Amino acid sequence: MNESLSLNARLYEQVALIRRTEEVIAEIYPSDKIKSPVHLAIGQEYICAAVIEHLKASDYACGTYRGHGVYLAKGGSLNSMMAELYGKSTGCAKGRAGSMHLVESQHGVIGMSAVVGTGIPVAVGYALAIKQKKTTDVVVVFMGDGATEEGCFSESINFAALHKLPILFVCENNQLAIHEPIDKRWATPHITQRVSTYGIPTKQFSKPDIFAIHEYVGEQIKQMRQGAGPCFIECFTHRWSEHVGPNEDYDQGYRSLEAAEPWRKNDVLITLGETLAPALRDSIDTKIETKIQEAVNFAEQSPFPDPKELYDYVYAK
Amino acid sequence: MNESLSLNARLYEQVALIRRTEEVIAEIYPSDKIKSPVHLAIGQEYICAAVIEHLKASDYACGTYRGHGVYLAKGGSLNSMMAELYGKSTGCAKGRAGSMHLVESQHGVIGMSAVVGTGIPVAVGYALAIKQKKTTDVVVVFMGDGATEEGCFSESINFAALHKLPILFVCENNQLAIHEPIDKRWATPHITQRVSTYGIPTKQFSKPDIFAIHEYVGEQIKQMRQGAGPCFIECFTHRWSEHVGPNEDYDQGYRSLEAAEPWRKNDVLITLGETLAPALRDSIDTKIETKIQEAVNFAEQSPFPDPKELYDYVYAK
Amino acid sequence: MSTPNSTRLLKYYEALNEGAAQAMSEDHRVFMMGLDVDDHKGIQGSTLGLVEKFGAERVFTTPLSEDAMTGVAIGAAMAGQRPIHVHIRMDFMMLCMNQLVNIAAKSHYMYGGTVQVPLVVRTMIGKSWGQGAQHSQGLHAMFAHVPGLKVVAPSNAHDAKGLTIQAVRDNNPVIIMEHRLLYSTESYVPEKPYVVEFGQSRVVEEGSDITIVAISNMVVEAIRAAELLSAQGISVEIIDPVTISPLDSATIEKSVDKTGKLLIVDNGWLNCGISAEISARVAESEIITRRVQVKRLGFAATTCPTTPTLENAFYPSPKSIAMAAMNLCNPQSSWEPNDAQCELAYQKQFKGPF
Amino acid sequence: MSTPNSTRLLKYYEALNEGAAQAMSEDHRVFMMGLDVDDHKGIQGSTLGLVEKFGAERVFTTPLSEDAMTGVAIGAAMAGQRPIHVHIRMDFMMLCMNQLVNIAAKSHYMYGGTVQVPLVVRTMIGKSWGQGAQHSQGLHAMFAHVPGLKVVAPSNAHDAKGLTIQAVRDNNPVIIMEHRLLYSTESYVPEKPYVVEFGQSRVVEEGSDITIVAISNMVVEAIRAAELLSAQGISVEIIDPVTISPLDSATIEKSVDKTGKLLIVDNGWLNCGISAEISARVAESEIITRRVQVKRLGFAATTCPTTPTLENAFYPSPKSIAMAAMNLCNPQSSWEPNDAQCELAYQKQFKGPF
Ligand SMILES: Cc1ncc(C[n+]2csc(CCOP(=O)(O)OP(=O)(O)O)c2C)c(N)n1
Ligand SMILES: Cc1ncc(C[n+]2csc(CCOP(=O)(O)OP(=O)(O)O)c2C)c(N)n1
Ligand SMILES: [Mg+2]
Ligand SMILES: [Mg+2]
Repeated sequence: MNESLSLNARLYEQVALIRRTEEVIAEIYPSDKIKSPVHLAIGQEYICAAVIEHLKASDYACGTYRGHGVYLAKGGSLNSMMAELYGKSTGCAKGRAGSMHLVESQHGVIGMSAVVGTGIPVAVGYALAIKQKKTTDVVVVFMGDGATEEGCFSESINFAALHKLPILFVCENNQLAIHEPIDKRWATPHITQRVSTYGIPTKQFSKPDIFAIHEYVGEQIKQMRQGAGPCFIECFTHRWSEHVGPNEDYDQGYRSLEAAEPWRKNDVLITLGETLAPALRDSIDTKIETKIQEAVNFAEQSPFPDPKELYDYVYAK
Repeated sequence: MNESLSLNARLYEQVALIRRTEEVIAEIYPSDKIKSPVHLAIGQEYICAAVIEHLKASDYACGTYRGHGVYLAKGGSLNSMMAELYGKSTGCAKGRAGSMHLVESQHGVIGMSAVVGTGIPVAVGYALAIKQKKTTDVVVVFMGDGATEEGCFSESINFAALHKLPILFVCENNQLAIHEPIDKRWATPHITQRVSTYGIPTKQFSKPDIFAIHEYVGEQIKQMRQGAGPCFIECFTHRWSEHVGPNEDYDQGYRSLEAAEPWRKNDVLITLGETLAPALRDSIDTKIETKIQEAVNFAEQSPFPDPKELYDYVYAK
Repeated sequence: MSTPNSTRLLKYYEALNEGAAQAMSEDHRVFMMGLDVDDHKGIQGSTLGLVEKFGAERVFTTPLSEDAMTGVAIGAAMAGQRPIHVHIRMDFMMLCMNQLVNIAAKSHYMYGGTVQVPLVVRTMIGKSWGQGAQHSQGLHAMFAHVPGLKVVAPSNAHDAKGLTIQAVRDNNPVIIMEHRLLYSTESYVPEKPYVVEFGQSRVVEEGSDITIVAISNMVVEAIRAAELLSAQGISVEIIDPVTISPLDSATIEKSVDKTGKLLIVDNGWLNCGISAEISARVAESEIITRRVQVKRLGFAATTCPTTPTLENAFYPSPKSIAMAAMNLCNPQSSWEPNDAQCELAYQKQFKGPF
Repeated sequence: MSTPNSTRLLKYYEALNEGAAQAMSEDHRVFMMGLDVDDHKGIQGSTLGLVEKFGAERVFTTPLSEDAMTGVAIGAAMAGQRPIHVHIRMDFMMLCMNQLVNIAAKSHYMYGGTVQVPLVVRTMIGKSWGQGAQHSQGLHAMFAHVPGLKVVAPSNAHDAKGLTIQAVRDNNPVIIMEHRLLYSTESYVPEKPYVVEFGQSRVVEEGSDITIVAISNMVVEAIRAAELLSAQGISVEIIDPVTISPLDSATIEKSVDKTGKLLIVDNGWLNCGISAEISARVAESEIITRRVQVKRLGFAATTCPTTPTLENAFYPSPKSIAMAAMNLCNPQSSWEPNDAQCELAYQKQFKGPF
């Protein structure tokens, strides 16, 4: 993240980097070079970009199997991520994780999990460790709407609120779990209200307003660093791609392109880009393309792990 | 339950039967004849008495390891329960369950579990079956305050509300889980408010008002039988005995007798008994003593299971 | 399978689907629940069309709440219904352990025979295309460890249907462990409802030199290995236990008494696995009169890695099976089948990633 | 245990307590959490006084949320702390399986060695006085099945302390399986911190006629059985694996190579249990040169009943162990120890119900 840029430019840079990276992943995907299920977050990137903009290097962020954006926004190396998707030994997990379990400990990227909801309490554990170590770091944990249905979500919120832990819970509510709409899963849409009964600040964002999210989160994280305890936000959003894989799937019948239109028309990449001077925007775009191309080259040229390494890392020494 | 009695007398009879049964269990306990951990609900009986008074034989009730009261109120045989505590083959589970896993299918007593919270979704499953069978039966499931901390509580409420299942959730909030006070476990005391965000009727009873509980539940169950969906009530209450075992334990330092006084002074057994004509009350009391003595005799005289039966009931035929 | 009198070829997922459909047609108490059972992909086709046929009351998705939903299925089963609860991966069943182990497995016994839990749990093992650590586990041993649960593992379409129907009819909790890579495999499947009985190991191929017991899709790999070995003059008897628990070990013991050599190939880890159990049964056998040589193969004792080079080394393959068998039969041999011969069955059929 | 140079007798629960206290003193990152660790009973004494000594920040109870609390402990461990998470019964760990199996066991591997999970989970097996189906399970096999987890089972006070300290120092998730009936047993326990190394089986008693491998409190029962057998002229070698996983089977194999007879007595079910694993290792042993007779004892293949008559038949006892051993050594023998000789150790010491 380039600190000399304006906020708009910094946010744009982040959203654009994530968007373009995932688009390139989708392009490469049919070649079968990426032998990993990929869950793209195209259209949703503005949330992690807005939130993570407030984090220091020593803070933590945890995403899900749909975690490319969180990984990149938190400062994870694009080269290592791309190599990981390719299953190469230069990957962030040396080829053992693929796209679903990204990690980069040096940059505070908490290891992500492909079992829905499991990352939530783990992230709370990081927040507990911060409290015990008495630093001012914070943790942000991202989750889908589906993840909030898992019991561990309620358990985690309660514990974090009880111990006033420095953690921000971010629910990216795209109204879908795979192909199942939210009204087949939630008795009511009142999750934000529900979480507020734990006595913590909460806020719902029903529009893709990156600045509103950015502002609210900034204030909350500042207070969190001073011991205010956890916070929860729910951001309505829209997933452009199929649940897993490189394509769009509005033709599959379980959702309509019409319903998607308000979201697609208000694509943050575009609305945010329009606030920048064209020259600045172009230079950012160009830099991003170069960076992504380098990462692809890096991944392609890196070696696969040697089968002899199979038994490495079963136990830590 | 004697239908010819007045409501007050019926409720008194139920509360007194449960109270006296548990007191007798406590008396016998030091003899080691009851080789089962017993969790007494002395002081809390009025809740299940008030609620279950509305249930028909074909309705269901599920308690916990602290379930003598639920079992008896729902019509479970006292003889079978006492024999079960003694580990006898005439017990309601033929000696395989002890006090913690009471069951009596003929009377709609759902099998109880000693793993906190696990009975909640199981009871919801009964309610789902009722809906599928299209009968007007209902289910009541009892749980402690501690059980609401388990993820399956939130999961169960959501599912029951989503499918409008005929189930009443009753939280007996005695502010304790074993010896741990509620403020070490709950971030806030707003559980009733939280559950109402699932879009179902809820009510909190902060006093031991058996008639208030009885009235509210009656109205709710009536609507439930007509398809209104689930309901949740939270009843503050007080556990007179130690968590497990026959004794009181105010001398153990984790709670005070002073704090207990308001509860013990307003003992429903006494306040309710005072509303009855002394002669009626005496006749109920006498009948209860006889019944309990018969059950103890039955238990004492029943045989233990033959060791050869060990392998019976591993698999259903 | 046991000479099915059918000439109709069906895919494994079609057979699962037909088994469920017939079970639901023949008993109105049967219903199906689970994440995504009613969407347009229908659990890789295995539930497709069921919601149209039986309605949303009997075929419905659930919230992401595996723990409570398992309890709900158990409660419904206790109340007289016959639920089929579907999980798209076995790994996610770790969220259901409390209900399955502490309630489903124990209720009939703990409640003195007064309660039954006729619950079916369908669950799938994933493999390949980077499914990795959390989408690949074969955890049948954990369930087989617990009295009161039954565990079956169809290795072909015929068994997929027959075991499904038997599982629904059984009055106990039954876990059906399916395998993603078997979904597109075909076998002869009768159209009428039929059952594959539990607790009967099947001799898939008769042979005299060595017994190979293989679990789930490892049956397919073992058949390929047996082809390779046959070319080397080694006659393999392949046994598919079909039911992991309760296990019919007598069939295995009889075979081992004949061959004197046993290779067990599991679709899971070895440590405290079903391969250990089979080995232990053989060691305690009252049928076997001779000294037996035993060897186990299964998942490497590591977490499953995503990258192909490591993943290939993680799983048993026709090659590693054949070589292990050869080593038991002829320890001096340095035979190694060539790679072209060893191409895995699934590599032709399965296109990932899920 | 290995001739501990101490003359101080300590009870098992005191040793657990001292081990935790010393581990916490020597490393400020160590903390303890779990239901009731800070109450006046202190997990049967094993955590008593720790909250006074180390404060409520480092010793605290939790909500009844085993699943999330396990995740929290894992996260804290990943972030550099060293949690000890306590469960009063192993049965309740079924609620933690997802976090333990899918996260704790896999993280170091799945994240390519960049993350460590130095988590200790203390858990207790219950027995007797009607604890029954859900307060009695020994589920170590499930954990041993999963690469990445370590499982240890102290059978005496000396090991209780040494394994606790080693578990805290280890950089992996370690499950310490304790036994309620061992809590009041005493052994010599050095005052200074010391470790019992993982992965080393211990020869508890040397003998020549038969090897008995016993797990957890079954070591105590096996010692009593060996006394009975010794009076019959049978010399028993007793081995306590100490570490269930990773298992040191070489020590067992060497003993079996000497005795030719192996009786494995587990504190859990047989099917896919550690007893099966030990038997399988022996069958595949490269150390053993002779034919071996093997027999397993453990929980009956039922749910644990509460009533004493059935419960007695559910568990292995000195009597059933001695008779099984005799049967291996001398199949013709009809010897049966008399009941007075067979009184169980715990019957003298343990007063229930919890
Ligand atoms: C515990 C568990 N159950 C089911 C699945 C299968 N699954 C993978 S992603 C997913 C949907 C999750 O939806 P949500 O949390 O809203 O996240 P989104 O994919 O929409 O970002 C499901 C059900 C899983 N991975 N883990
Ligand atoms: C899952 C689980 N965790 C822990 C325990 C140990 N335990 C038994 S009762 C109990 C307290 C439960 O408190 P609450 O739900 O309020 O019920 P109460 O005993 O007060 O009636 C605990 C923690 C258990 N039995 N099951
Ligand atoms: Mg979603
Ligand atoms: Mg309570």
